[in-house]
Amino acid sequence: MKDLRTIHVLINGMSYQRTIETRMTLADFIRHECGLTGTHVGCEHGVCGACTIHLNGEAVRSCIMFAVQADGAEVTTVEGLASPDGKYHPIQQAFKNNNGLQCGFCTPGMLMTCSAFLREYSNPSEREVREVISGNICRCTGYQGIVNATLEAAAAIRKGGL
Amino acid sequence: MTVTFHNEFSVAASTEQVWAFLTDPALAVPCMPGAKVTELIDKHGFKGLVSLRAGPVQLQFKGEGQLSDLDEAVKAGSLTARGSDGKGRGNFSAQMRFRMAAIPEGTLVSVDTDLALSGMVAQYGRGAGVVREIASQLTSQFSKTLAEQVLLKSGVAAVAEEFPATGTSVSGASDIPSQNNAVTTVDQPNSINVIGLLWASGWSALKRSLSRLFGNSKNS
Amino acid sequence: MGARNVGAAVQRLEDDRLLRGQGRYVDDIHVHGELAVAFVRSSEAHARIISVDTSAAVALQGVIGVFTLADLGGLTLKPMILANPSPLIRHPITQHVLAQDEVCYVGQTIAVVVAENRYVAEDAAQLVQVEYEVLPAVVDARQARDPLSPPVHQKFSDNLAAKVSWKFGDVDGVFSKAPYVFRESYFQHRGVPHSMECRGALAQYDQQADQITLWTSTQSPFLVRRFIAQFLERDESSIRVVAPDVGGGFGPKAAHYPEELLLVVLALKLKRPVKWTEDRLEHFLATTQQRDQWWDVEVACEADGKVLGIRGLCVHDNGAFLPYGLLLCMTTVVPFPGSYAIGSIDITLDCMFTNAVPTTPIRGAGRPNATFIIERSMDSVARNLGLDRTTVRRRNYVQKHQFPYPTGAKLPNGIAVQYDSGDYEKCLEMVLEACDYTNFETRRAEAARHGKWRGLGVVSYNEDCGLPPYEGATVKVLPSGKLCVELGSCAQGQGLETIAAQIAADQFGLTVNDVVVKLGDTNSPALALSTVGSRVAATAGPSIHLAALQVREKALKVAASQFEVSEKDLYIDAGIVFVKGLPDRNVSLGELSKRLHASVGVLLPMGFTPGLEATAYHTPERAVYSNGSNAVELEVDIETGEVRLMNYWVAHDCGTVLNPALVDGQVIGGVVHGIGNALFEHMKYDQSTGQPVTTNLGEYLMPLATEMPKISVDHMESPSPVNVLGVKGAGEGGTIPAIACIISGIEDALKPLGVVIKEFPLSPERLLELIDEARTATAA
Amino acid sequence: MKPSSFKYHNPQIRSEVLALLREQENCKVLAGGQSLGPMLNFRFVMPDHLIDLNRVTDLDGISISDSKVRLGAMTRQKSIERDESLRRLCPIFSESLQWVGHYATRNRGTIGGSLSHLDPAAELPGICLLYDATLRVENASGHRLVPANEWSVSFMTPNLEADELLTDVEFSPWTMPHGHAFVEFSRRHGDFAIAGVGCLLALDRSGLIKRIALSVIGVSSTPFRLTGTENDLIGYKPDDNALAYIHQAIDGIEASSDAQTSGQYRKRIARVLASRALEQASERAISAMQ
Repeated sequence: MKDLRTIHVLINGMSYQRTIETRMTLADFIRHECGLTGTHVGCEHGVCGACTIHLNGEAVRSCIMFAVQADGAEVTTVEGLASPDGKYHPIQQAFKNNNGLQCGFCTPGMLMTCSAFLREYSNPSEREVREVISGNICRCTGYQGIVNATLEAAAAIRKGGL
Repeated sequence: MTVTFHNEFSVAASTEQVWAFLTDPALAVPCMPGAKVTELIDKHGFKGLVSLRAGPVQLQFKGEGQLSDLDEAVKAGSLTARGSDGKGRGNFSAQMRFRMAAIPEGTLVSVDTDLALSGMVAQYGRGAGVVREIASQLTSQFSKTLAEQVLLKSGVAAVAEEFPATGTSVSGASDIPSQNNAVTTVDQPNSINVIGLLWASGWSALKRSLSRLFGNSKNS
Repeated sequence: MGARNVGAAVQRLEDDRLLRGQGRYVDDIHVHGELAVAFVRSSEAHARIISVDTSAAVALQGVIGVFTLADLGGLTLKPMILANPSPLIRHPITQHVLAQDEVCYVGQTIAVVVAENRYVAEDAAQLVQVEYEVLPAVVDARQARDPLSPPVHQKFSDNLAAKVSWKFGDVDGVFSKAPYVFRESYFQHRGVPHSMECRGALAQYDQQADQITLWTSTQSPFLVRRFIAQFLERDESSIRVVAPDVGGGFGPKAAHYPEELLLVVLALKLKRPVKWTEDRLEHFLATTQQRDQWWDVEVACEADGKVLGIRGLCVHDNGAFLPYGLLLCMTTVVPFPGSYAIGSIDITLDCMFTNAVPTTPIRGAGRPNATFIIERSMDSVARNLGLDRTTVRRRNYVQKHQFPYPTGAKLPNGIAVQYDSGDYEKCLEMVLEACDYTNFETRRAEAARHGKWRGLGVVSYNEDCGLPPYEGATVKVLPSGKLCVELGSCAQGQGLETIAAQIAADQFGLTVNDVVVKLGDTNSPALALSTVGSRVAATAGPSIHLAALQVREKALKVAASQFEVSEKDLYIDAGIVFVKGLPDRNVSLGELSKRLHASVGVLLPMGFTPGLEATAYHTPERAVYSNGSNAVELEVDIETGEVRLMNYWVAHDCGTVLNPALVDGQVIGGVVHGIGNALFEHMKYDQSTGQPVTTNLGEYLMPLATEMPKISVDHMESPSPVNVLGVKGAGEGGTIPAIACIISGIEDALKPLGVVIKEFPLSPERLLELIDEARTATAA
Repeated sequence: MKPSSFKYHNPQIRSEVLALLREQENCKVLAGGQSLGPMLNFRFVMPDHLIDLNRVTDLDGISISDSKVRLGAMTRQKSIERDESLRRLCPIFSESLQWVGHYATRNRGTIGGSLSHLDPAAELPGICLLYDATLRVENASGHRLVPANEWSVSFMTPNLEADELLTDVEFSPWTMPHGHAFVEFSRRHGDFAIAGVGCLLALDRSGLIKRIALSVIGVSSTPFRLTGTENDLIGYKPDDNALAYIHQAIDGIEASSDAQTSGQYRKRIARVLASRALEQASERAISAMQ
């Protein structure tokens, strides 16, 4: 009595067609059906933000969405953030420059939240950056490196664009 | 999490009538909203079901109850019940001690309840408030229905009068201060044993308001 | 050839893979035929198990098996191995991998489901019917200590797990003579670890090779292997434990858990790989926590604030079992007297069982608790004698000229406690200058004019870290010319790969990008213990250095014989050995490595053993002592009880700084962890039923970016004489003083109201209660 | 923490939704899912049928016409937050949305979801109360209109039948010059409100209260409006006396306590927030008249 659906999702420009149970979360689909394990699952109740991805360009929590809801959608995960030639997205470079990560587990969610945000607001204040990442929990860094990195990335984007 | 509360209500019937009703699980249990007896083990022991909703959360507890310490002379006794959610989301155990006294209006029944919850249902801290609310709504509804049923059973037509419950507290970490909580903004319960209510008049008219108590809210 | 890497803010080797989503955490690893595991956990804090009915679960499609302890049988029937046994433990009790007949905390494992995927496994777990006889539960350690308390374990008549004592000096003499003795009672609560990656394990059994491989999210692969081998009565060589990328540790992942062990048991039983990925709810219910301590403390001092002695009793909530022995308790008492030259100490700690999740150390272990008591005591002395807080501290510091300073205490292993090096007063001066202490009162007055209650917190701490006895290291020059460092030690975000590469590269004039670092694998040639207690940089670090030196010496010897010169005439740069003054006479390390690997029929260079590699151990007898001072500036909204943190300053001394960027990261992250403990994180249990009532991240409040202040870190370097690098630990030094600092700042802000704070965490609601109490007290 | 199995439906048109609601037992409607998602993962909620509204075409959208604002139930919080004309007419919507969840959750969360989930601490139900909004509820055989002040039945329980769907919210913005304020207190940014107070306020030339609306969230088991108090305040100055009167009303609330926060504290905070809201709204009301 499994409720199965065949879905088709474009992830990082690659198309994935799978037949899955409709109760499968989008996060589990991305990680275990598509093997893109860069997207992490930290709380499964929509608080920690580790599972944040881009759904049709918007930052969303993939642990509280169902894969079937993404049928026909475009998804970007952390693996798709750098350009195809491997060049870092400015936010990745800025995280490296500012020690924006330690254990690296919250990092993909942070990167996806911040990259979506910077596309909408390229000149944020420190307060605005802190508010945006308040939906992503990091136990290692104390956030300071992440805030500095996001501000640096914003400046880089304003200068050079993406 | 434990909730303890006290409430009183009067029934326009003799203590004997109320006693006879209250100490017969087959009659008394269905007065609890959403409760029904599935099996009578003996005169005072039974198995049953209670289903209730707390906002969007729907639970069905399966369990058993036992009337004990029945003292017909002073019209006092207690009911012990425990059960667990069929889907493993938690357990409850309840101790209800009741006493009856003859008053001019008929019989005054006072009930002291200790309710303990465990498992997931007890582990949602923000739920502590609603557990108290629901528990007191249930007891108050129980007393109302019971009063009605006693009258229907004894063929007398009169109205039961509800006295406000006088004390409610949740102990321990969910440290809720005692406060008067005169229930209830609500008319009637939703998940309720139909058999228990078939005698009651205007069932269908009640339905809409019934369904609101624990809510069939579907959107999120 | 000077150090080019050590001391520089070298960028991390770890980052590239983590930034690209190429990290490899346990749940990212898949092996063919892998099955998913879910647990049936106790819903009761204390109960006797009457029956467990698994029939409905077994019948569910997609379920491979459902097991209770009885179903597993054999070796599995005995309790788990006790880590860190001690004669002080009165009841050395550990869990069974699955409960036998009694459950003693909500979340204890009762049965295990193995299924084709986690979804089905959870469906089945829901179908397992457990019938309990509920027993009285106790979750308050003070109540557990009451002779009339219900037992936490039915088999024990009392709940005292152990009594720990830390005593030296003439305590009674000092207290009888002291002109002033101040008494206070304190409550401390430290919460749940919450590494962002929960625990997880993947166990595989290769029947033909009779070889077990366990990938587990641990801080202690070697210890996990040791415990599994002992438990299963197997030879350690048949077990490989790997800690891949680990998403944060913070202490609890150093312990060995029933789930981890059970996975190996299941892999052996089913002959199929099994994986368990702990979810956040399980992390709340089953990953070891740190919780409550109640203290009664007396401080004896002179009129000038010179402290003569501290004595007191700590009632410590250890939870239902002792999986980790008394380490958490010991680290609560051993830090006394902290940064101060106090000659007489007498601390007793009663370690109580309670019907709550077992406790083990979390970032700082008991040190933040001890520091809270010591620093609150210093503030109490200042308050009661009307002295400045910094004056009292200056008067009591261990002075620079006193190092190495023996405190007078002896550790259980007989070694005398001796602070190695430092300049505690200098660190205070640094932080006071950073926070512009002298002008604070002007700022306070200015804020007051706008109706704001501003305060400044100032505290100091020191910390025993780099704990003995060893973490080994192997350094190799590969035939490719690349340098390879292999450690048994593992990392959870500290940047160990980077500092290992920095230390090794410096011996060969290489950069960190010329170094390959391998961590966290019991197949490593170098033995290791555990990444805890801020110890790896100070133990593995020197081992790496020693191994690199040996490799360097051998390279020079071989080159010297080749060029027929003395080693003194050689130098190494960029991985090439040169003859001084004759730059074209040179040989690369890769070339030397190839020769030392030789081949059949080709002889080794005369008189040399094969390979260009070495394994070395730095084996200190003593800990090293980091220290520092912190300050915070904050404002309290006395209408709501909200505390707004504005600026936080750290002066930190961890000896030689290997990489300032990484040390800053450790310290700042540690401070925020401490702020969480001080203001937000509270793991609440219902007192009557023992039910945990904050089991999601919406109700258990971890620090978020929006509430955190700007944190500035200054470094001071007092190299440790204990190791060749002069390095000390930095992983916990942010957390240890932070709680005391925040509380001291809040108390300072409310000084005009006479509020005294003796507890944390401090919720806004609780803070308002304290303000009300102080106001009624002054009114009366 | 994986959801139990259910039959998933993703209808394209409203009538299919209503038909499913009529035919199927134990349905749950999925809107933004930012509250329902976690409850499904925790298995607090275990529906037999999950009806996803995200592909229904005619439930979304903000329309503003002849002094009426209509918000489709599936309008995302993000859209409401950023809609320029709505911000001009009713800035309190985007202001209060700053307190709703987090950046990423507002991309999915909807107004219909907030109203139907009806968390006592939710902001949008409190704002709808301020505007005396009308909620349109449909089932397969028709529709009914529910005034905002009749929407909340009890804890997380809206005035909605098993076969009914909330389709849109309609209200009239205040046309007269007025001030607004939404103030909230929570432990951390984006947390469940311990208390929140919304205020709309219009003053006459002499600075007396011409019209006022006050709503309180987070304090009791449902959001509510201080209607009686409001009426009594008409014609008075928004000063300390008015405030004392509002505080009295707040003291009368039956506040809910939970593991974290006592009802007494919630009320205490609500008093403070009411003061701050009235002050800010007054200032804005005055400048609105200039």
